[in-house]
Amino acid sequence: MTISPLNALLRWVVWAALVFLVVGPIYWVVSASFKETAEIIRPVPTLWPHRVVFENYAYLFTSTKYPRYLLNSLIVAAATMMVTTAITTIAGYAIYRLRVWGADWMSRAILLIYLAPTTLLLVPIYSLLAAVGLVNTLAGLVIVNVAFASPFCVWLLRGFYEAIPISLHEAAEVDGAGPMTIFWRIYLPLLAPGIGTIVLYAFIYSWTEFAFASQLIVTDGLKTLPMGLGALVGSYYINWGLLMAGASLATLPAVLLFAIVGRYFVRGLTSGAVIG
Amino acid sequence: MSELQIRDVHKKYGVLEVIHSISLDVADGEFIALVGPSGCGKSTLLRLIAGLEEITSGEISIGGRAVNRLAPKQRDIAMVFQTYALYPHMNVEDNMSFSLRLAKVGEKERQERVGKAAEILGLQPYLKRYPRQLSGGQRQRVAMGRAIVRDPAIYLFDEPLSNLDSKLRVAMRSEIKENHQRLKTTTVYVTHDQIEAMTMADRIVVLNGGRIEQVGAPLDLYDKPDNLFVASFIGSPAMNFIEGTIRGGDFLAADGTAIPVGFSLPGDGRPLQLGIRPEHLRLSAEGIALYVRTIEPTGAETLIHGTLAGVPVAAIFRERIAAQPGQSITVSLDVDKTHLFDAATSMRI
Amino acid sequence: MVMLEHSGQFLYADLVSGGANRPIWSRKQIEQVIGYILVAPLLCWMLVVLIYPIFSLLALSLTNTRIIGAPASFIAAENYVATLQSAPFWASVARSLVWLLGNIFLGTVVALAAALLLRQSWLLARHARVWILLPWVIPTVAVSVIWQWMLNTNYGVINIALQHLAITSAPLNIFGSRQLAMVGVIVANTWHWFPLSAVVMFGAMHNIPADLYEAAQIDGANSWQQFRHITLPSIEKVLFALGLVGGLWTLNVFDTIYLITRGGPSDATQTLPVLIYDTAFKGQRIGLAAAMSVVAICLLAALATLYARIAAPKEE
Amino acid sequence: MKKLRLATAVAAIVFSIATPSFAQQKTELVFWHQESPPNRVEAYQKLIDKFNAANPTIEVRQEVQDWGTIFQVAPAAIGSGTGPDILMAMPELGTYLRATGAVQPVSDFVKELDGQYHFLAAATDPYHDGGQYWGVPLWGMVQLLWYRKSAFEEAKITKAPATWEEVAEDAAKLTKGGRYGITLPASKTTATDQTFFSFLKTYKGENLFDADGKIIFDNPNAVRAVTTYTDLLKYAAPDSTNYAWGEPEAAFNSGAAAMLIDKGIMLSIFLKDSGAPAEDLGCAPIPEPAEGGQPGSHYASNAAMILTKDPAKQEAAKTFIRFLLQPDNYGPLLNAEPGLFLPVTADGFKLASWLADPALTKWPECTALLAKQSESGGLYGFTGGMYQINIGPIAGQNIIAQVIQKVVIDHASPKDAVAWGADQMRAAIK
Repeated sequence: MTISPLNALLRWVVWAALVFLVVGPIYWVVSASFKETAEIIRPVPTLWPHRVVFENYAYLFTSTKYPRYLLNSLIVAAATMMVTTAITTIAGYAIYRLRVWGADWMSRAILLIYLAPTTLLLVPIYSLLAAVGLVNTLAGLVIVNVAFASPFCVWLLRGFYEAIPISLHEAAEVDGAGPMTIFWRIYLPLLAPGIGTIVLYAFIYSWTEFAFASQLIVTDGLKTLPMGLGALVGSYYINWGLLMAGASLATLPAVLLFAIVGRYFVRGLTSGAVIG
Repeated sequence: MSELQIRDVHKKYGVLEVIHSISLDVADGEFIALVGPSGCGKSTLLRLIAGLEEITSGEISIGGRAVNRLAPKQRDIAMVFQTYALYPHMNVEDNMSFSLRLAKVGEKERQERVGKAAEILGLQPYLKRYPRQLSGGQRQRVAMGRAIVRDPAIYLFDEPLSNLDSKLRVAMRSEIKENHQRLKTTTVYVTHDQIEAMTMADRIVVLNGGRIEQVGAPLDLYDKPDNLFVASFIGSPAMNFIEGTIRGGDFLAADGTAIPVGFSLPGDGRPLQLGIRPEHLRLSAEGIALYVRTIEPTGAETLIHGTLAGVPVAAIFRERIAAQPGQSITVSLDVDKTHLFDAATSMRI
Repeated sequence: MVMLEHSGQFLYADLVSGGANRPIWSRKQIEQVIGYILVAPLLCWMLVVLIYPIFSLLALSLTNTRIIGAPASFIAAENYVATLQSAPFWASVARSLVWLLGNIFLGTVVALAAALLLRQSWLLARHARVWILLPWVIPTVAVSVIWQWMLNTNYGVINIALQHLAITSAPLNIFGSRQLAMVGVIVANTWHWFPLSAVVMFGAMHNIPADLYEAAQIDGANSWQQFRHITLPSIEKVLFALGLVGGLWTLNVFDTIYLITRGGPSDATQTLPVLIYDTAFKGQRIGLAAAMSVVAICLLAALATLYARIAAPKEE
Repeated sequence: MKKLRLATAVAAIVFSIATPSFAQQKTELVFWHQESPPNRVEAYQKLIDKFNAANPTIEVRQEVQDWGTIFQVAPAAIGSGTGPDILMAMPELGTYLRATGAVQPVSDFVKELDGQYHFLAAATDPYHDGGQYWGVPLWGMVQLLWYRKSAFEEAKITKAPATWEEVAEDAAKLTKGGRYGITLPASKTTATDQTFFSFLKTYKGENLFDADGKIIFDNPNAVRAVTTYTDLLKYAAPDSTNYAWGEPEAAFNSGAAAMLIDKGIMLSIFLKDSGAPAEDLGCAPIPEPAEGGQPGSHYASNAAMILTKDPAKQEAAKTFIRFLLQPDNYGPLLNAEPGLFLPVTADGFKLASWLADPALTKWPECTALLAKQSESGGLYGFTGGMYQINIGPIAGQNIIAQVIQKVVIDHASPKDAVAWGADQMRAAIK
């Protein structure tokens, strides 16, 4: 295939547009976080900081509990990720491979959960967690995040399970393995890309979650990053520089995580999963 | 003792009955082939024996022990799958020793048994390789090796050669047979390829529509098929059939051609099928006309497709044939090699 | 117990061996039991954290609760009558539909285009498969800050760029005008979510055998025809599933809209979730908001069913 | 009950054995406020540390909440027993929380402090209902008209406008070359509610309710106020309809707008955010209509509400509040955000510890103006000594702001918009 110069130009233009669309806004915020406030709100914007300042970050770290929020977010996201992965992987095994009675019904019903608007469940879920003393705890937040992240993960897992030939299961049975041994020794290793995908999905879900965190957590020391960022949009006044630094920092860890394992996520989404 | 007994086994999926009352005895050390067209229930029967499916009624026993409700792993069997079902994340050695590890066989014994099986199958150089690094034939050997290390009461093969190219298939065929002769383990072998069944099995079970049509040694089935189905299924090219009736000493075909068969039967006049294998037609100066459509010389013999007595037939001759498509030759039937079936019951007469 | 030492599977062996030949339960039954044990954590989780609250929402909707914890009494279907007769409720249902269609349209177009780009095989495309997901990993709060910031009339970079390029003469008052505000939040939401759809679509396209395209090229199909007759039909199922799940997600989006416009200006972006939130916490009518929620769930279910009926790809 | 008590006693004993002896009688107090900007949190923490050091038997802990979610978080937290012992509330939040039954009356305490420091009536009134005080005001916030002197000079305007008519004239002159004459929020937010209320008050339309609690918002004064406000928006940035807190200030500080109606927070942020010299910032009282007006501004006092039912904790809470109002501490408390938080006592305005802040000493006349404007301030729902427990849903739904939006976005006439708003208010309190 040869590409005509016109097509080559077009290709570059389209790619430039995509890069601009994806990275542009992020660059804009990150670069603003290194500007002085007066420069940020200047009517004629500057493409890069005229004077690079770190005061916004310094202020963020010395005067807010951002490091604490970061830690809380990491704890909640990691716990959500682990629990979600564990319960959806084993449930997927029961539904898609052991074909428990009602499996079809279950796999469909689980997605119907998305019918229920999350905002409406704020009140009843709060009451429920309050009754067992789990409001204002990170554990409570994990419980809610797992519940909301799981349905999509189960759905994602379907393709991965179905991509594993049933004959492997049968061969293992003949070889003398029981259902649990087969799960551990055959499915788990083969599901690795799928599990990688749901691990990241659950992590990102929890990382970006805002509505329940702001309802369930009241203690400053237990807040997560989105809440901390939300709080920077303060009362009667917004410190733009601080807000930009806060937004950049809320983005950074997820970006780093993605830089390291992102390609597994994408590979998982593209190879095993034939969703439908 | 590892004989296999199947008593009046039924299998239903809901209302759909796929196995109708099958009974079969397989002796210790015997090599049995299950053949039949696709959908005949041969694979299902194998899976019932393996315990991968549960029988609806009846009884299966292995080595005198009823295994109806036992899980596959408790039945002391090994199975080779059509797709080989090698564990992609394990190397050859791990694949072969997986069952031993599950059975808590010690490391030393494991290595010994895997080593022995690998030696038999010529797999030693590949023990550390992963399935994706192997050729089709090598994978097939690993699948066999996995079965061999188990030293089970019964081997079950589910069309193990159908994914190989024809040359390899022939080679593997003799290898499996060789192994069986060495190990003398009871074997049930499913295939849709009757040549495979003929060449390998001690006895063949022909299945059709979930029923056993005939059980017997390969040549018995070939020489004395019980019914039209078996007659047409066994043998390649398939047996030729001519519809007609017996009139005196001749077989009167539907188009009026009289074919001398040299015997007469009582109850003349009922509709029959005359069966004759392609190699049992002979060239003769006088006889019945065979209108030639195509000629396929293979060197050793000549295969002719044509029309005889108004029906399409195949014929194999040792001789080279000079005739051209569109011409006719005259043939006669090897009268002691003809088969007669009742057209109504399709049973052998 | 003979099997025990052999298999090392306690549960399994216990269930099976009422004497080696007379097991109590068959293999299938044991699998069922184990299966249910495995699926139980997820099901219980869903039941307790999601299903039960939905039912308590139902109970709440039959009371005149205004504030959590304040005394309230049973008023039967009054809240439902009020909901069904409420003009703002139906207006926000209509806005939710606009929001949904806008997101599905824009999201699908952008994601499809991006997915087609990702399918190219050169270096940039291969790397893009990862970094394209960046907008998705950013917390919604940050997304709202970014877009509010960029679309601001005074110092927003987009408005300034538009004026510099002489596309508009005056700054576009995006979040201050009725029509543009909806467009603005749809753009922001699309930016946040399109990467996930794009990668999923790319995955579906990735699995299309190359020889299909080769055959089509030999048959003389141009790029558009190849897209129309090979790519689209091949990813039809994925598009359908994305439409269903993505649609439900989109309809229930609350934070993006609320953080950017709070449902404004006036009520221009007050979709159902925003209205329900406002009614519950701003208007202090939790009971009424619960009734609205229940009605909303019914509407959503009806919509999803309708969609499944109409848009489901035919199974061969 | 007996069993429960026994269990409690056992638990108490176990607890007291398990904890180090010095902590034995410590009363823990959880203090909630919604002043989330880090500088404010820091200032509070300093005071709290000082208090905790001085009072070894009490341990105060601050927990910062968010104004955006406090209406949903507070009742839920109170209902589940995870709520605070002291909560900083605005009057509307106060009425809202009283419905949960958790708010404790503090009449005697308010009287005691009043005798000592002399509260402004505007500060205490919004917490006075049914013969009881329900909160102790700690600071107030009031608005002024702020302007950029350089812009005025450039447009050859020599004095700050005193009437709304003059504001309109000046705004027209100032609007040119990418600069707007004024910046006003017109979003569906509290920012608009409060800014507009200053107009409403000067037009004598501040009473939303009559003495019987009926809505009387649809009156000619309110229509005039809406007309003025929406007319002025013509000289404001078009996206004012999305301005909440922060944006008007940013527009003013960036030089994109020449006038601003805002709280005293300008004193803390102007220098840093605008990069302009202190002389550039001018301030004036909230203008009045040329005819038939009165001085006025939005004035909101924030009060500490005691939510604990435990008498020991209530006592401890009072000790803490007393501490905050002591002259040494009151200045630093207010200067958590200099200019924004104003004293609520007559004595407070003379307090050296308050006036000493550099942000205030730079603009002494503005500081004095803030104090003066506080006297004529008021708050919707709480004007003329009224206490409307129903104000919560009206404030919560920003109905006043919605009236402005009706005119600006939906092009309704001010009269229709006001009538619509009155209907909404009636529906909200039904």
